[in-house]
Amino acid sequence: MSARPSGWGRAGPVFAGRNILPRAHAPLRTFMVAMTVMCFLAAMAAGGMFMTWQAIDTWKAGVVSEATAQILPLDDSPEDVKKRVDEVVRLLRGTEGIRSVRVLSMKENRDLLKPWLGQFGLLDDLPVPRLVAITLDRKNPANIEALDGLIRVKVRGARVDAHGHWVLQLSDMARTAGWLGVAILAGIALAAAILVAWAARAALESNRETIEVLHLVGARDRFIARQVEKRFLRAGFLSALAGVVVAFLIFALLAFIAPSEGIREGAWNMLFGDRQLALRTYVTWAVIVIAATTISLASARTAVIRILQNMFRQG
Amino acid sequence: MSARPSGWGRAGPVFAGRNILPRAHAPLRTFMVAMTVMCFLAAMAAGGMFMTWQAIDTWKAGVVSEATAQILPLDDSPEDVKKRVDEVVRLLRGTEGIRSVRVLSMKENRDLLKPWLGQFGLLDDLPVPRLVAITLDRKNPANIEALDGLIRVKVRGARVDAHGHWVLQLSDMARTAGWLGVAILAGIALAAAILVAWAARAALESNRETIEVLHLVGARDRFIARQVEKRFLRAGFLSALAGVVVAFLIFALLAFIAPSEGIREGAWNMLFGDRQLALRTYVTWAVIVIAATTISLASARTAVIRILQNMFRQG
Amino acid sequence: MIRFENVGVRYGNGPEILRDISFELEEGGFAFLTGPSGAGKTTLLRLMYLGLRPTRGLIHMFGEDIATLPRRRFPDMRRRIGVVFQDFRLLDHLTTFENVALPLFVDGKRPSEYADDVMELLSWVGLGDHANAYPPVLSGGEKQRAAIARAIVGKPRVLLADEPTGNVDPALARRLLRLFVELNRLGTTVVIATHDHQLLNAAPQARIMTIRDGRLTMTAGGTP
Amino acid sequence: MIRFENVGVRYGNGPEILRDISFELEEGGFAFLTGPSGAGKTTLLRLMYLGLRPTRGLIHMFGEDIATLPRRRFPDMRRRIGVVFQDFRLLDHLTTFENVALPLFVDGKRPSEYADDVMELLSWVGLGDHANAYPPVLSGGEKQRAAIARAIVGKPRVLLADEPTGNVDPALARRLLRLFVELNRLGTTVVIATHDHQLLNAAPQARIMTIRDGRLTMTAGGTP
Ligand SMILES: Nc1ncnc2c1ncn2[C@@H]1O[C@H](COP(=O)(O)OP(=O)(O)OP(=O)(O)O)[C@@H](O)[C@H]1O
Ligand SMILES: Nc1ncnc2c1ncn2[C@@H]1O[C@H](COP(=O)(O)OP(=O)(O)OP(=O)(O)O)[C@@H](O)[C@H]1O
Ligand SMILES: [Mg+2]
Ligand SMILES: [Mg+2]
Repeated sequence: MSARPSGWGRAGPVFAGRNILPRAHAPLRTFMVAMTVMCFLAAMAAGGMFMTWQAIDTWKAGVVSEATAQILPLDDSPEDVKKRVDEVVRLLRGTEGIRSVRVLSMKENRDLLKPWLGQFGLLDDLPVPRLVAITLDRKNPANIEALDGLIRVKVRGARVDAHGHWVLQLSDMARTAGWLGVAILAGIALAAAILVAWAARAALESNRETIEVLHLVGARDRFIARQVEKRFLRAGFLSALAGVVVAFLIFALLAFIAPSEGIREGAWNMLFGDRQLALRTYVTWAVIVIAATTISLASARTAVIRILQNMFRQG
Repeated sequence: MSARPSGWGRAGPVFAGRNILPRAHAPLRTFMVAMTVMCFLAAMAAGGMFMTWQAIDTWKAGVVSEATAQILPLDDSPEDVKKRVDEVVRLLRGTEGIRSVRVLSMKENRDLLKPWLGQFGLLDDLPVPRLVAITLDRKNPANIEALDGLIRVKVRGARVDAHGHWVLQLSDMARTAGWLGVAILAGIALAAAILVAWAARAALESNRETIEVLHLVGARDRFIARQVEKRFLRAGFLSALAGVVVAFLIFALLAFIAPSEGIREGAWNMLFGDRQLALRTYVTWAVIVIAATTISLASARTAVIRILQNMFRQG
Repeated sequence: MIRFENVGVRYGNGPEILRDISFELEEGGFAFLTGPSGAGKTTLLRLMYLGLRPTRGLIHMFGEDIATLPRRRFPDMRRRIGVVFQDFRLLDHLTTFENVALPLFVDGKRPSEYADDVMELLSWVGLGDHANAYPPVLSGGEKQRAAIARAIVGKPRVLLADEPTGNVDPALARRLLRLFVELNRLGTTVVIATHDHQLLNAAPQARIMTIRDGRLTMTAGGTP
Repeated sequence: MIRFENVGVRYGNGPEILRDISFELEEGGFAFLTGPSGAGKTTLLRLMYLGLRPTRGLIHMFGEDIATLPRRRFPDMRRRIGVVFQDFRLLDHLTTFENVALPLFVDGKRPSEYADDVMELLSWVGLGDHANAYPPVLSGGEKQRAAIARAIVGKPRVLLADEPTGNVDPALARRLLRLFVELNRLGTTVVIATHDHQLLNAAPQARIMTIRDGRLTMTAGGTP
């Protein structure tokens, strides 16, 4: 009458796997699905947070690694200005820690000033300073202040500026985004913890009958607790791992086929690229799996102890 | 021997609530917790998405609603320039759709130009244009092009610019953030759907014995399905609602005590402020509750039909 | 009323539990079903209450072939059959009263209509004091009596009872048998699977069906 | 061996099921426990297997007062007591073999040590062919025999059997009773709760304890 297949066909009279809790029944499977889904969400949130952080870092690094040299027109003839510009470029090229130097064309200069000076024909006549865009070597950037001192001395009317103003603003933004990511991750982790603890407890509750019978035939509490732990360790760990692996696969897919170059690169760096970034990702994911498994184990263990202690008190 | 309290004390011989599935047992409670947690996450994701969208909109609107009037120094004396600036301000103040007009001080002017013109004492001497910051009325902004034409004609060497360049960039960013929010929401919704469907199925599976007995004493499939639906409609709806209410409370708390003014305002607008925004939020949340309940109902219904059809086939 | 023709049953790929069972039980008949433990008594009863389809053979009940009966007709058929299961099959989350009233409840009757009848029946089987108790706190014999009460509360046209007195004392067993005999006198066809030889002796008019090695033999017996 | 002194039991706020129960059962004794359904036989057995604490009174088993026994000593005590539950309490997800071997398994013994013993016992109770079957597919009598096998497989010093022959035919019941008598001869104290008067007659040396209205009376009987 039961849906269970008729019990013939098992080979030997042994305890399969030597674990005497039911292998898989609906509540345990629900627990496993909950573990998978919640660990998946947590792993996605952590990965997304890291990718956002990294995007901000990249942007920040881009801004930080840029500087500008300005050469004032003073009262020189255009040719003299050009000479001074060439001199600055020569000096910059000879400095360590600078990756590239580029003289902005007159048009670029004008475009940059347009928001403030307007699209007047006048700009052509105004003595605007010439700008040189400098890209620093990110790993070993040149010291901007020293450079500024040098250039000031060597070339009349020239100086070097870092984009310090922007960096400050971006740091603020990055900090906000960072905290937001942590908050999201914390929220999901909390939700996951509640759900997983509950599901583990429920899965165990539905084994109450089995636990009672084990107790009645003389099993020690330690033995029963060990059986429960074995079952939940295995079921919980594998399910949590499955969730994280799915998240990994999705990010891996993003690393290859995301439409945006930035996302592709971010996912790639997070998973396979920069050793430190990848390590951080994998450690966090491992922590998620371990934490989820631990929570479910602890929840199941507490439940089994409560069942054992409340058993046979009265009625 | 069972933990169930001894069965004395119920008053009358009636079917409590006239629903003959167990009121609350572990798998059903797990289903309810799953509904609550997942609907909470989905509601938080939706709310967060709306708040982000709104923040971007506000920012965008801020940029859109700003414009600048420039008055070139030409060859006038400082007094003449001042007169022309006053004339522009007078004209602007007389225009509908402009909320405020502010003449930037010389220092502000210089600060704005600094990144390009450097911190040279020279700026004092350079004939830089005077800037007037214009804030448009968001609801009914003035037509910038018409204004530009007017000002050009009325005041020598003056013009008005919108910050069109930024708007384009921001639109891109907003679109990206929008899609990201939708993707996150979709991911959480999918995870929620899987988990909730599974939990409903499992909760029903654990009622298999009850369903079999009901069938055996002559209950029609329709009757059993209705009992199941009643139970899951109630349990699922209330749990989903609880999750959304918790999300509401968190956003309401944010609206009052968030440390950032922007978040406070965003949460306030989303919940109680702008009628259209609030409507969008509540409709989305209602959709979450309805969708979750529907999914769990459908899942339970499918499961009950499968149980009924597979019953008593053979052995 | 109930007619088996060459019915055979095997579970999965196991041996044939019932082989070539053929018999007919007239309307209003009373039969005991005996045989050693594991002979197939419960299996035979399951065939009769549509709990199992035979591997082969024909089963007619109420003039219909139940092997070809569509599923949607099952509830109607079931409402004419009362069953006492060997393992009781009470619902743990319902009170004894609710368990016993279940067939009436699923039939759409209102508690106010049947409350008195159910309480009277509960008193008759000695469960008057336990109407509000849940099955997990009932004694073995009390559960069995609740199962019996549930089976007969709807005044079924066929009553199938599987070992209905295994957990009660002889005096109570005779009292319960009287209930079955009374029901039979009102027209219900009764089949009782039992090991209790004293019960067999207490209803001498009944036919006795014996299963042994998968085959059924039947004493002539007399209808009342 | 087992000594009750003024033991009383009530469930929750219900009436007192057992009142002032006092008796002593010597080591190696054999007793039947009878009484009408719902009298409190199962309740009395639960007291003996530590399944229920008495509301009042003293219970000594193996020379210890079990009312004050700390929880952690329960498993040791339980391993010396074999119980056949009225509702069997087999684990549905284990095979019959595994169910029967459970007491040995939780005792830390290895399957290779006990496999032969368990199979022999299963054959003795007629379940040799069903060692690999799961309880849900066993017949009522087969489940009962599996429960009996599980209770005696550990050669307990006390055997408590609650209605152990309610679902088997008289011949098999006598065979199972022989098993209990044999065990008793080897030194096990046996208490069997039953309604089966034929079983009572089949073991004339046993003492008979009768519960009625919460009170216990005991025939003298002779130890074997
Ligand atoms: N679902 C099933 N799958 C496989 N075998 C089964 C199933 N149900 C019963 N059996 C087997 O069929 C045989 C007959 O079982 P059945 O329950 O009909 O016996 P029974 O005559 O009622 O015995 P008892 O008097 O012990 O209740 C038994 O050997 C049993 O193991
Ligand atoms: N957990 C419980 N809570 C409340 N009442 C209970 C509980 N268990 C048993 N009872 C009641 O106690 C009384 C004695 O029950 P018990 O099971 O001991 O009877 P019994 O002698 O074994 O009967 P039977 O022969 O029918 O098995 C019964 O009336 C029963 O309803
Ligand atoms: Mg049977
Ligand atoms: Mg009992």
